Amino acid sequence: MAKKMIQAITGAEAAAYAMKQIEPDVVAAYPITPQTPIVEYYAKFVADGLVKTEMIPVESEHSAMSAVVGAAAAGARAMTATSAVGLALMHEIVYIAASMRLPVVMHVVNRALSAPLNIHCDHSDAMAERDSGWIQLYCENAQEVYDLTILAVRLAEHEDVRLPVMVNQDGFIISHGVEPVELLPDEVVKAFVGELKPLYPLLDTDHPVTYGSLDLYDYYFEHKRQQIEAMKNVLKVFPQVAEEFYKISGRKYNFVEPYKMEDAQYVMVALGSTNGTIKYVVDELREKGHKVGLLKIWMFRPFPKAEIQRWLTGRKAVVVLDRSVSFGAEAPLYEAIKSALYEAASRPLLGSFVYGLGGRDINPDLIRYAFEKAMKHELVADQEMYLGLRE
Amino acid sequence: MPLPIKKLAEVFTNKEIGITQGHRMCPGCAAPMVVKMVLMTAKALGYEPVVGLATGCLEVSTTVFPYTAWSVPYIHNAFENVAATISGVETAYRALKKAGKIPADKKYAFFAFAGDGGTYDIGLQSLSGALERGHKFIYVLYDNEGYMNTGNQRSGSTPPGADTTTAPVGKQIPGKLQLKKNIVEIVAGHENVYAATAVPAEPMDLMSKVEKALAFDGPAFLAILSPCVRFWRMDESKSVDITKLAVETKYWPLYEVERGVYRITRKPSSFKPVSEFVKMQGRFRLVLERPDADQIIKQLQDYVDRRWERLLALEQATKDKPIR
Amino acid sequence: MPAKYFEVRWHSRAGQGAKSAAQLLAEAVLDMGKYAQAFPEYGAERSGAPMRAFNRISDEKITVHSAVENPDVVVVIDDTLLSPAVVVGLKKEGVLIVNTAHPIEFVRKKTGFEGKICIVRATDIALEELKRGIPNTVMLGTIARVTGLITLETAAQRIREMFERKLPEEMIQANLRALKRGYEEVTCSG
Amino acid sequence: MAELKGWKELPIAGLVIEPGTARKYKTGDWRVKRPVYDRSKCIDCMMCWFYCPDQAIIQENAVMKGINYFYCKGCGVCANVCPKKAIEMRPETEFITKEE
Repeated sequence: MAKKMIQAITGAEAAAYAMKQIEPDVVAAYPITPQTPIVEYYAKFVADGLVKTEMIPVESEHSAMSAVVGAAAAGARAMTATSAVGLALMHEIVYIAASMRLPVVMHVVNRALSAPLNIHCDHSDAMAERDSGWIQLYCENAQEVYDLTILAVRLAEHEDVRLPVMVNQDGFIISHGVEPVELLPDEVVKAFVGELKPLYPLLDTDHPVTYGSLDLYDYYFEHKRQQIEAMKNVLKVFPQVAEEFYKISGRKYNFVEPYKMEDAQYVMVALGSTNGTIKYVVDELREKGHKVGLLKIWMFRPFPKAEIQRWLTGRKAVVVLDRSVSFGAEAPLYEAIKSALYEAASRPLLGSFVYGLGGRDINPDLIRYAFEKAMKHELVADQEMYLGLRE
Repeated sequence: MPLPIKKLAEVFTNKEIGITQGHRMCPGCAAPMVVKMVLMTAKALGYEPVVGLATGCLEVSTTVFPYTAWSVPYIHNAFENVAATISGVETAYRALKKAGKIPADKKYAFFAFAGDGGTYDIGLQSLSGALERGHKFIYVLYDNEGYMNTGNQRSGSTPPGADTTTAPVGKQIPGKLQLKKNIVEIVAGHENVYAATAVPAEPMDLMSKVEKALAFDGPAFLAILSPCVRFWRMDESKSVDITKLAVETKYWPLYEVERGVYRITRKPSSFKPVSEFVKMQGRFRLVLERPDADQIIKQLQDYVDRRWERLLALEQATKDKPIR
Repeated sequence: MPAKYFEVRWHSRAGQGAKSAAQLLAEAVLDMGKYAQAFPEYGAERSGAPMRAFNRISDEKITVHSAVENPDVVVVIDDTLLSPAVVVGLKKEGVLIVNTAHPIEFVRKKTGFEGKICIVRATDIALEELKRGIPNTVMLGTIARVTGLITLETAAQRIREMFERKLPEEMIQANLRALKRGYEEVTCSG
Repeated sequence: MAELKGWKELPIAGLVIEPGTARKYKTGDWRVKRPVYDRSKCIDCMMCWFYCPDQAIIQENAVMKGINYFYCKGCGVCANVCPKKAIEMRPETEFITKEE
């Protein structure tokens, strides 16, 4: 393993730095708070000649994703980044990128959707794309942003997958917060990601292909079935790629990160930066003798159902924290966890807490409160509760 | 200068044009003629065309899975983003060329084809962005003056008086009231561009503009009048003739704007009244039956007259004064 | 499909009016106090391309919204479309109705259909009566005669109501004559 | 739909990886009027070939060889652009029995 290089950087800089080392052929992006620093850093790398990437300073997120689709279909390694309403503006093409099986990697700096206008973190932007056919990874900190971006390239481009990946980081909390990040040497990253092997590139004029045909009731369904299969393959491929990444970095990734789970009876499940805060509370409660634990979700799409079942079956209670809502239905992560536990031999008591919308702070007191509700068995499976909300 | 038609026939005896038979456009549709003329010009000059298409008639009718009527690389992404998509393709080309990953000797030509809906309306932003960024691509608008793919709805290009399903000729309102957008001037306003109009009935003019577009160091735009025989409600064998009439009536003047310099490429010695163009098409039938039909036609005549005078003046004023 | 449904498949070219013809039949059936559906096929085809439309008819309320696969009747509006493909799925005891000036043997040879075939010179009749080669009203008369789904009177009433505000009286009369001739001038095998 | 391929056999993403497969698709059965070509009047100007939207004119080195009825939709553009009136449009029904 190469010698360690640790730098104090923001999540946005970690994202841009990983991109710099990956050095995609094309980056098309439009600035939007809080994603803007990623684009700014990258534009500077390009301007300074530190990367050979061609950057397309598009006029909207819609065109960002459209250009990325064009570039990736042409045979280039292409990346982009966005947030919130920018992602929502891309929505149509987000689906197209996945359905064309283009191995694009995109940073999503999570931010609340309008209205009212809000620039702070929640997961409603990414959750609105959860059925788009993209792989979704959620990062707890800047280190994970850096690592998972590099890992995402290999996952996306794997021949059994060929699907785009969204690497999510919490807006401002991670994107603008400075933390130490251990960086890998350029050549190690370059060797890890390797060269893109384009499949059916448009620029191969000797083998002309047609992208984006009209696909009616006699074939469309079959093409969707292929996408379903590719998503299933992610469950096989991800551990292999994670293992290879471990070899170069010493850092282990999986679908989920169990924290003090061995004998835990009361378990919290969450996405993103809140997991770090939960770890702090778990430590604190453990010191007081409570058997609590955390199951951090790294991969939300495809949803690692078997892993969830393995870790949660037989626990006394499971508390699911969602930083987004599904109006008129259960919150997305909770719904998925609840559904996964339907077949469990021994189902835990379940509780759903929505928190942090529009950047509302989530602190250890609130997490402790949620754990206490679980430990007092005051959870009602069909009753959504809210952390940090004024009644 | 473009090859004469007989010479083109020789060149393409055993050579792929790029669009093939077996597409499902209406009989007599002008759009496939336009595509043929554009791609033949590029190929005859040794270019390798790569084609992007906006959603529309041409798109759905040429690529019904598992069939494709394209024998050149082709991508359709969505309705409103063909310019952004082809800018991604073109940028990928530059990046990969720089990296030595594609043969250096290949001459690529990047085309974006779109109808008027995908250009004047929903695709305008994407087009403007790609023009401003200066990608080297050729945008070919096949203008059939409405959303014909979905059954004749009004677009920003539909002329006043035309009967469409979303601006129908009713008892109160005589169809579409507004004039067309001047898309060529909108494009020309991006300054570092080559923009031109053309018609299938003037193939040498059309193909020489394709040649100029290919040679132009920056984005190029061709606005080609492309009749929809079905919803213009006209004889399907007359789709070429009517575009000649469009030029002769000043309805579709032939000109080009190169970095702000205007040049009229066809100046007929005498003009026909615009009513001749209008009366050839059933889409104007209902408006022509109205008591105020003469007035509506007169307004259109005044407009095309003034626009022609203005074009002459612009040609004079911008001579040898490229804006960039 | 359950036997309680009677199903019709129309073959024509996009733009020839099979969609309207199917709708006209459905409306006439409704006038008879029965239930009916009419639905066309939507594809990428342009004017002139072969296309299909369908009817489902019943004495009871129809809840099924699936495709018609085994029609009782196939109607071919343009004889240049005749091929074995038009009779795919047509029930053996079903009927093939064709607008053609050719004899029944010609239709049988072109389609290979061994069941009942009915022919009518609908385009010629339309040209004679309406001065336009639009065969829909003639075909409606033929269908009334061959299937008994609707009576000539109901069909006539439907045509009158449909055209009343759009066409002058003499054109309505011409349409009614076309309808009647479609009823009378059909020739069937066996 | 037995002849249609299953999902494992199809290329991914709805791509058509073979160029010009539409050539297998017959559009000639759309035709209600048939262009009939008279060689004796033809001057091989290639206008019909140039304008035919369906590429249904067969030519070799700028010599007119006939009409490809597998594709011809019968629009009549060829007859209309022909300067020598060497192509005549006739009702398709005239030919329906002759091909037997």
